[in-house]
Amino acid sequence: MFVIKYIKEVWTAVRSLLKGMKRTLYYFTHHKEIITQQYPDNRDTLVLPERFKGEVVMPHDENNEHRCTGCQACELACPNGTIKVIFKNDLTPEGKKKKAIDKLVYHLELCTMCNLCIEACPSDAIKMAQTFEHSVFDRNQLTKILNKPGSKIMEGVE
Amino acid sequence: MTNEELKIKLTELLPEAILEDGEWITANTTPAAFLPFMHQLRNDPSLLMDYLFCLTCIDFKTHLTMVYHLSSTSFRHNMVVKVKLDAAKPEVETVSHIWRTAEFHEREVYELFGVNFLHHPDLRLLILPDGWEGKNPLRKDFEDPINMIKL
Amino acid sequence: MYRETEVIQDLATAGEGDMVINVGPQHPATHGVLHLVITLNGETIKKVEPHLGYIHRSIEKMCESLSYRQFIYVTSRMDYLSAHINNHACAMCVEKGLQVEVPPRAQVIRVLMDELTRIASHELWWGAMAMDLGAFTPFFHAFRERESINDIMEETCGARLTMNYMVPGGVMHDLHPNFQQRVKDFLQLYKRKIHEYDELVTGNIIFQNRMKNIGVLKAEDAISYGCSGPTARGSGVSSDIRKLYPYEIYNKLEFDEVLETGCDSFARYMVRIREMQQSIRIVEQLIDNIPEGDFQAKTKAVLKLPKGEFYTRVETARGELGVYIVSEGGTTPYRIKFRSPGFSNLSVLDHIARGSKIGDLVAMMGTLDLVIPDIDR
Amino acid sequence: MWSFSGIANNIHTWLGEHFNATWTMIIEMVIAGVAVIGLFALLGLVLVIMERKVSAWMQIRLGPNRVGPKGIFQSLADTLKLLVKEGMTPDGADKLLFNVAPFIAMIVAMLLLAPIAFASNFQLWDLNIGVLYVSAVSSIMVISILMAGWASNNKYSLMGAMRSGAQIVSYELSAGLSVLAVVVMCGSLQMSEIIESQRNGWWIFKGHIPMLIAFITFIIAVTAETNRAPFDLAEAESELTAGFHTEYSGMKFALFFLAEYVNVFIVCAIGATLFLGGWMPLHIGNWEGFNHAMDYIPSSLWFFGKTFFLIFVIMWFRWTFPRLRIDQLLNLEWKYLLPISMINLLVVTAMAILGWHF
Repeated sequence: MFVIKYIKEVWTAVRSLLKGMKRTLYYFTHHKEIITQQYPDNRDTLVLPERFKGEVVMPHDENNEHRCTGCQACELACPNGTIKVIFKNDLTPEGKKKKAIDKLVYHLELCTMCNLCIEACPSDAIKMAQTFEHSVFDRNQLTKILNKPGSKIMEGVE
Repeated sequence: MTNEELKIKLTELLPEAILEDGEWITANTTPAAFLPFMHQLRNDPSLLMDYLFCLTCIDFKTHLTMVYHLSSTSFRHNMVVKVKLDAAKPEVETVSHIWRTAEFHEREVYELFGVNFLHHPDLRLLILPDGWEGKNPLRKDFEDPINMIKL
Repeated sequence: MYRETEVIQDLATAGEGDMVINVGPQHPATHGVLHLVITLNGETIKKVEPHLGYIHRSIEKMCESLSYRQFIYVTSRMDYLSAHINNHACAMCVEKGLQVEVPPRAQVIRVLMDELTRIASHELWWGAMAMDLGAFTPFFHAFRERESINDIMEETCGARLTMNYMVPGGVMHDLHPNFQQRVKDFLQLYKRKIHEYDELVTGNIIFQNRMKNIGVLKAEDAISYGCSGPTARGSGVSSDIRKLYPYEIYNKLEFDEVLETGCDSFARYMVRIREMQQSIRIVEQLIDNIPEGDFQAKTKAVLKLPKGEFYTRVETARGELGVYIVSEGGTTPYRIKFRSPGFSNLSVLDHIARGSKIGDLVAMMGTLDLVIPDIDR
Repeated sequence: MWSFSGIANNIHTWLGEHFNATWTMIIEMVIAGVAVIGLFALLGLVLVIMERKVSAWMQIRLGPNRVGPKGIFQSLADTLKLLVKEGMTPDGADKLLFNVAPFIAMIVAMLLLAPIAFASNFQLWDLNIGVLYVSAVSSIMVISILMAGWASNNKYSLMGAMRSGAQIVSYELSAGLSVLAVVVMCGSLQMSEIIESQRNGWWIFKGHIPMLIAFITFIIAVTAETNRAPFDLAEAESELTAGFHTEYSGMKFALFFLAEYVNVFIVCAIGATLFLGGWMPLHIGNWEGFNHAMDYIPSSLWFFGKTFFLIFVIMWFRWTFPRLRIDQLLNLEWKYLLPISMINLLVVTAMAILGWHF
């Protein structure tokens, strides 16, 4: 009795080990199951989902116009002080002074990609881009000005 | 036990405690009456508050308030106990021998708020490094000119 | 943190033939910057003393200066493996103060995301647990399933780890059109691979011998130490907030609270393995029944909570997370306290580790499923 | 036909024609030494890349695939890196012991290569106590580990070394007993005779179940003796960071690393020699045609094939199983393996006396 129990014990133990070995052997011989992505090599085919939060950008149309009114909603919404809006005074065609953005400064190094600024923006002037390779050698390059030089606000955006 | 029943029971136990309604019954007590009250809460057969799920402190500038969230794993009722402490010399009896979890939480409160827990078995800094004794980061009047990041 | 004076003190209290050894803050078994000072006699542990603070960011203080919309993103950085659930707790607490009704669609989305996060978290735990015991292969196998969840998250929420998807009043975006299909694909993958978990780890005789009757945590100790989640449920303590104090739509769902009465490491292990299946069950119930409607309730641009105190409890992958907001009526919380599950679960380590071997300590830390930023906050 | 023994004989005749006997001896020794070192380096490179590939495929990864075609030069690049790295000696370390330990590990591994027959008639030193020599010399290995652990002045290293000491000393017993099973069967300690006795069939087939048990015990014991997972308690990276070689870096670490792999090769070579017939091709009873066909495969290929199969098995263990705990490890030895192999040895002795084998 004791011997049978002992042998049974050893057998179940060995069987459990063999089961595991069978599983690893299966993967050893089935290379199709490999899921590694060879990242820098597959850059061309790499597709990121359109909602991926990589960095904040300000889309401009072909006339170099953006939709930012300078309402500072994004600046207020940002938890880290990532966005700073700097104003200038523009002249409207009628000759009146009008407040417009000079620079929309964006500190990528402070940004946590929380998407709150995009949510806060009333005129959809900024959006998240899908870039993610942000490393640079100089930290200053991470401070970006989102509006392009010479750009102005689109017609009809208030 | 529902909140109403709990309220009646608590009035029996501690007449001088001020009870507040809310999602959970809140019992306000004083440092002097605190420890016997907590013992009763833990051991009374109709209460059996054996699960201390949150222990924290709030700095109201004029005074500190210790907040104990209690629950019973047998009856599933919850309640809150609050103790008002003097801001200049905050002292309260430890409850770590009633609920073991309080030992860690009290150490945390000790260093972040400077509350002195009397008879605590091992009241040392848990999180902060050397040289932070006496400086209590979560107090409202705390100023750290070196490590503070101003945006 | 560990102070120089304590080194001398520890050496002085150590007995004849004892050895004081530092595990961490940089150590492969602590999964982060946890620092344990262990007093050893040979291989036997006499005392374990955790020292914290190496990744303490004082999130509670930070939140005091952030508005009710802003502070939620910080909480993803606490228990980063159940980021959704942390955000959920915070959003719920703010909603409680604002008395906002969350639309049914948002509720379902939130629960779906919570359960997917729970699965992903347990997957990672399973792999890391096996790696603590010296088996490397399961770690990579676990990542295969976890990765597909992360891809789903990336598509809908825009990030893989720190999503900041839950906002007061609902969720930030609607579900991605592909979401349902991809979740179904994941469920298929999971069902095809789940038996491998048993073959590789659970059934393995070495693993079972390493886990059974190790790190015994009795039910009354689990309660006294404030343990929650799988750690408490492994000791037979019913502590699933989803069942006891249901939030969102959990009271309408069919799932079981997983309880094991073994009280040892293996019981805690089995709780998590079985909990994954319960989460799969919840996801299966919901994935075809997402109601149409708004994904976000209308809220004001600037949120102001009335004066008062608000406490919400949710069940994260590690246990009970409590969010306690004290409001003075302003736009920022006056005081915020996160009752993190890991902090209480860690405090029990000394109690269960005494008298066992150093190899078991690693296994026990694995079954407690410690996430250090959650403990330090 | 091309063979190792042919090359060796050619060199020997050529040297005999040009030098006197003493010089021939000296030059042959130098050649042998260089060959051993070369083999060492080669084995290190091959086994490291093999281990990495095996582990990668079992873990549904690709493994190294950048350096050279399919990544075969990866371990060469790693060696280069280790060579140019600074070999640090910690401040509190016992300098002499600390620096000597890796070399002892190396020397032991080198000494062990001597009695191994790589092909038919190709052996460095066919001494008549070959098996005894191997089990005796391999015991020195533990000294280098203890030395490294003690001299590092690191608690983790010391614990790793102590674990390793307990482990190697215990597992030597069952390894020795299972080796004895073969020795009892063929009645000789000499490697060449053991191989010769397997001309009509390998011991694992000839010796019925007791020999199979001896073989399994041997594999388990040598896995433990070489500190390989699931018995890698001396290193146990999740518990002791790196065990006895925590403080080693650069080439000194590489020597330990190399010695570990060469030890694996050696124990597998010995296992192949004792149980699987060494360089002896697979012969089955009276199947003349089959046996003849098998003889056409070069003997060196047979030897390395068997050895690498065993190495693969040991690697397979490593990438499948969790680690044992120290008390379980000793339990396994003293409560299971040792009694089993002792009884098994008795059975084998009875079989040998009664002639119950082919």
